[in-house]
Amino acid sequence: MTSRIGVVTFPGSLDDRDTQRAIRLAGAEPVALWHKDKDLKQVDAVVLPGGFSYGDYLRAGAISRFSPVMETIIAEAKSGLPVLGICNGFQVLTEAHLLPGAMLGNNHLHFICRDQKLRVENSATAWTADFAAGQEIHIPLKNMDGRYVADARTLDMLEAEGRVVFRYVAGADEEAGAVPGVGHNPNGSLRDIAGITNETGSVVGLMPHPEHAVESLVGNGRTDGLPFFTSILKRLVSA
Amino acid sequence: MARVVVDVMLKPEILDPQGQAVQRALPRLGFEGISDVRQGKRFELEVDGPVDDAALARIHELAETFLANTVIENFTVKVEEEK
Amino acid sequence: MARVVVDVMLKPEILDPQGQAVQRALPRLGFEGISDVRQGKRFELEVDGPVDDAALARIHELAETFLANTVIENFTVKVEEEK
Amino acid sequence: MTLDTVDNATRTPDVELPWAELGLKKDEYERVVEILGRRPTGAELAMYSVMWSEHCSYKSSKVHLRQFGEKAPRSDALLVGIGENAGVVDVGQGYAVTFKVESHNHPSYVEPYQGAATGVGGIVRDIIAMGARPVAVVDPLRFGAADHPDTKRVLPGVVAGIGGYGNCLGLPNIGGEVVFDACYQGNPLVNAGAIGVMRHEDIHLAKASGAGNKVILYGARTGGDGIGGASILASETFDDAKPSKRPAVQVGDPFQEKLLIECTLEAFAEKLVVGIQDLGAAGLSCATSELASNGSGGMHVVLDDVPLRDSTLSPEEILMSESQERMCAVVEPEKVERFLAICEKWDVIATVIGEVTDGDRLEIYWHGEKIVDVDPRTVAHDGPVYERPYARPDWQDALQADDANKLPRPAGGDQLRDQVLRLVGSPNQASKAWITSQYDHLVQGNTVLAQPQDSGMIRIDEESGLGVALATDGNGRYAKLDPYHGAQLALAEAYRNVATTGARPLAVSDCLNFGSPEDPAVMWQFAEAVRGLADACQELGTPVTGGNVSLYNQTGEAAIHPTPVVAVLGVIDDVARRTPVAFQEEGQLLYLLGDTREEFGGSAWSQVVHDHLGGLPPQVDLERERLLAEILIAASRDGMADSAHDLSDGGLVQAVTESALLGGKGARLVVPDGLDAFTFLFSESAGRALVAVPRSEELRFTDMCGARGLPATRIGVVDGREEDGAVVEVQGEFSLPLTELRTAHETTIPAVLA
Ligand SMILES: Nc1ncnc2c1ncn2[C@@H]1O[C@H](COP(=O)(O)OP(=O)(O)O)[C@@H](O)[C@H]1O
Ligand SMILES: [Mg+2]
Repeated sequence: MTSRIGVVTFPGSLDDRDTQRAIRLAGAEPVALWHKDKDLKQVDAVVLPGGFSYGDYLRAGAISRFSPVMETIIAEAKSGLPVLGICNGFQVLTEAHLLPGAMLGNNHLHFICRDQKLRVENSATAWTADFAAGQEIHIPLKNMDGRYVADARTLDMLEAEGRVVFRYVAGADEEAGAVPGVGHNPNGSLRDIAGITNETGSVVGLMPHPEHAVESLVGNGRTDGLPFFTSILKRLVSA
Repeated sequence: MARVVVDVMLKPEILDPQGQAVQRALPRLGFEGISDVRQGKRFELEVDGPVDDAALARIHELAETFLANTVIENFTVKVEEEK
Repeated sequence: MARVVVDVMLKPEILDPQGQAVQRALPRLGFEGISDVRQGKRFELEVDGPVDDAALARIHELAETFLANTVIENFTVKVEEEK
Repeated sequence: MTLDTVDNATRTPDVELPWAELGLKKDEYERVVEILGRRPTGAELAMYSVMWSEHCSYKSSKVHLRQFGEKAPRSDALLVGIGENAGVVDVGQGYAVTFKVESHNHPSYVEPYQGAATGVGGIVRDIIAMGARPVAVVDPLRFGAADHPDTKRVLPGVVAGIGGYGNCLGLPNIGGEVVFDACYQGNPLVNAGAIGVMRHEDIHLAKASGAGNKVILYGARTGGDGIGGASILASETFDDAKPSKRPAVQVGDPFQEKLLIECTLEAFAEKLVVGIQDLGAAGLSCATSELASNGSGGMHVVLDDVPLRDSTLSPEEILMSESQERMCAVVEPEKVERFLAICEKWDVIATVIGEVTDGDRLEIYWHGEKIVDVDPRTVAHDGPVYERPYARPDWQDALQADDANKLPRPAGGDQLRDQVLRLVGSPNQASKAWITSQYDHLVQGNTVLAQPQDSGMIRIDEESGLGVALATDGNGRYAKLDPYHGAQLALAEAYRNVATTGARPLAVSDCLNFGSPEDPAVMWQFAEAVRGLADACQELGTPVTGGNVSLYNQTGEAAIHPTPVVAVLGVIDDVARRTPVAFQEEGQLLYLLGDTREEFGGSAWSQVVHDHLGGLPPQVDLERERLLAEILIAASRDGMADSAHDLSDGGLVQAVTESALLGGKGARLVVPDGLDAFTFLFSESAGRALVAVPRSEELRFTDMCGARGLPATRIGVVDGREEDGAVVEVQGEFSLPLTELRTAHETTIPAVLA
């Protein structure tokens, strides 16, 4: 029996089905989790998918964070349950204080959808072991509130502990000016941070969408996102 | 230097999805007894020079033409006490 | 019924691109003399029952845990005069 | 305040009602009295006045639109035709697709963000009302001149609104248009289209059948949105104390709509729904009267049960409210509980507000009294029909005589080079990435092609690779010069765009944006455009499945260019075979398909270089379009073309520039015998496409074109990579580095809007 990876559907989640597909393509079994259920159906790991849960009203992730399912996830994550938060999921994780810092509106004030180049800074987390440290990958990015902020002390701590997992780097796309006026950092995130992890590397959040980089025909036409899901699968199988 | 605050709120008859979402979340957080929530915008303007009637009139105009869309929003202009 | 207003503003050290965008647009609209603009949120809560200290304390807690994210935002709670 | 009940109306025949303020003409009001055999109640008047408005009754356009049915080509693909919320087309393997385009022009001028956002919301509800899961949206847009200050207000708001709503719903935006022209100043056009997919057996229609079945209103609470007219009834005639100013613009709640989609689809999946209708313009008036009149029985509605956002609303206002994000379903009594449970699961408010009855009357009650008692058909379908006078305007001849082919042309390579840069950098021809990057085109994980491809393409079956393609086009400049052929050119272009990506065009939807129908010249443009479109659809074998008419797009005497926007839906058996726009590999041979003539009337060149509009638009040859499409589809299916791009406004040089920039590869071109460089580059002759053919496929490709009789001219080769300094070169004329073309093409829109 393969590993079971839960994907939470909040009201307004959008990329839940796509995330389930990515999990399937990686060889694991996706399990749908419902925001009103505290029960995690014995999954081995959880993905909080992208979307606009509760319409991003108040602040992105601020309302979902109080859902019944999050109560269990917060407790379990503290005792080691691997959790990946993608985009809105990352926002939920910061609102839930499972990851430090906060997400704010993009500095250019627009929604942005583009192919984004990232550098993998930490390949030792539960979700990035199949990458090589320093590897550069292309993952689609699409969000309104992607600006990662934290105070300088927190940022220094994240850097010192190697907890910055992904950074935005310059790629052909923005050099070519596809989104004019927006440089390699697509949202004004401090220190070009695209994703971070908790102390143990079990909880990871990032703004770009690996589930939209798993097939050559759709998404960004690459498979740079698959290692997220194969990484966790290997970890779970060997555990 | 003085601070002028412009509050912009959706008109009462206009749907406020954000305020509604907040209100609907309250019981789950254990907050009862709040019968309505409206969410609007607050602009804090730092004004050089004195905030006399002329300055206020201009800020009023700014609010009316730019900070608010009076088709759907109301606004108020207030001078904040110096700190 | 009384109205309690919660104002939520980004902390001063946090970049406020919305406020900046407003400020940058001002000269184009013919407005000079405004040296800074910050944009935040205003929540109007209609409270059933009396707004006593206990009620205010609860709303303060609501603001702290929910209406504002204190990692990035400051807030104030005010009771508005009855109209 | 006395309630204006049916009894009251019968007792007080002489009470004056404000029918004129509600937009009814005297004879229309008299018709209502005649139909009812008494004066209407206030509530009845509210219903008739909104349902008989131009917007809902198509009273000026109806007589012309009939041609779409009369001339409809026989098509086995058409499962549901005109008249429903949206048409439905069979795309094979048991799948059906529904699609439609609608306008939200005026609200988007008043409140750009909300106007555009609610436009997307409305069209998406039309799609779910057919039983389909929405899978993509498109947004054909028109704005005033790019450098006009008001464009800076309207455009960013409209784009943010379309993105804000569509992104939040999780619908990929896969195409659209952005056109700037001074004629749209004050009258921007915000059209929005959507596509939905379902299984054949899941098609749902807007009808209420089966006496005893319950009518359930679900979604947002009803507020005082968009009921300016009805408040007259409420305040001036019946109750002066009420707030008389109600908003004309609605605020959308995309989150609520997302829940509405999910809970509706879940109810469909469990087969809980007999009939369904979205609430759009005219709100409950429309939903109840249409459901009832399309079904077999009557309907009994208790208005008190409608959940309100504003408790001061009068019954007239409730009937007219255009509050967004609401739907109305007809459900068998034993399934009501389950239906309500699904709504509850999704936190959607749902209320039984009435039931289907045996009779044939629509009866509406308020506080226990009957306030509406009508034959629903008279409300929904028997609205007035106008034969508005129309006449070819006296300026049309002069306009056509002002021949663009006679404009001064560039002399020599340097001037050509300069005009190429001006053209590809002009607002209409420049890259729209600043706009389209604000739209999520990836969500749902099935987007095979999106902007800036010739058509958007969505995979609908992961196993088989079955997919659908959609393109929208319209050229108001062509239509102004000749509305009949202009409409046909819009169809031809969308048809060509679909075929260029490898999909087979199947069906058409349209959004007809015109000035005031009370102006005979505008009415003539409208009549001609409809005739042209209907004739062309007949010839191409692509039925019109539905559409939308937007009139009164004018300020004072000045109407917009007649702007028929045409959407063509296509199907492709395996999306892996799609053909993209971008040049793929160096060394591939560039073929120009079709005939190039000296055709500059309405062209981008005439606009950009001479600020000129005159002459005749390009010739229409639908037989040729069909042949071209067949060749493009075959080339895609059989792997003979690695990239392809249709030629439209801007001509060949525009197409080459886009393919080169998207692929990051240059091109060397040779002007073919018999053409001069200028005509070669800038002509806008229709029925053409640029194709990049791998050398190994050249013979097969040219044989195919030769055998079918389609002119195919080898015009050059893909050559060089951008990072190595590739150029677009026209031999003997000029050479332009890709980087320079890119700067010209990509910096315009951000600069205009900065
Ligand atoms: N408002 C818009 N929304 C989405 N896509 C758009 C929009 N405007 C233009 N596009 C896309 O940009 C590309 C170029 O547009 P256009 O020049 O009108 O195409 P064509 O001439 O092939 O019809 C197309 O893929 C079109 O769908
Ligand atoms: Mg095209």
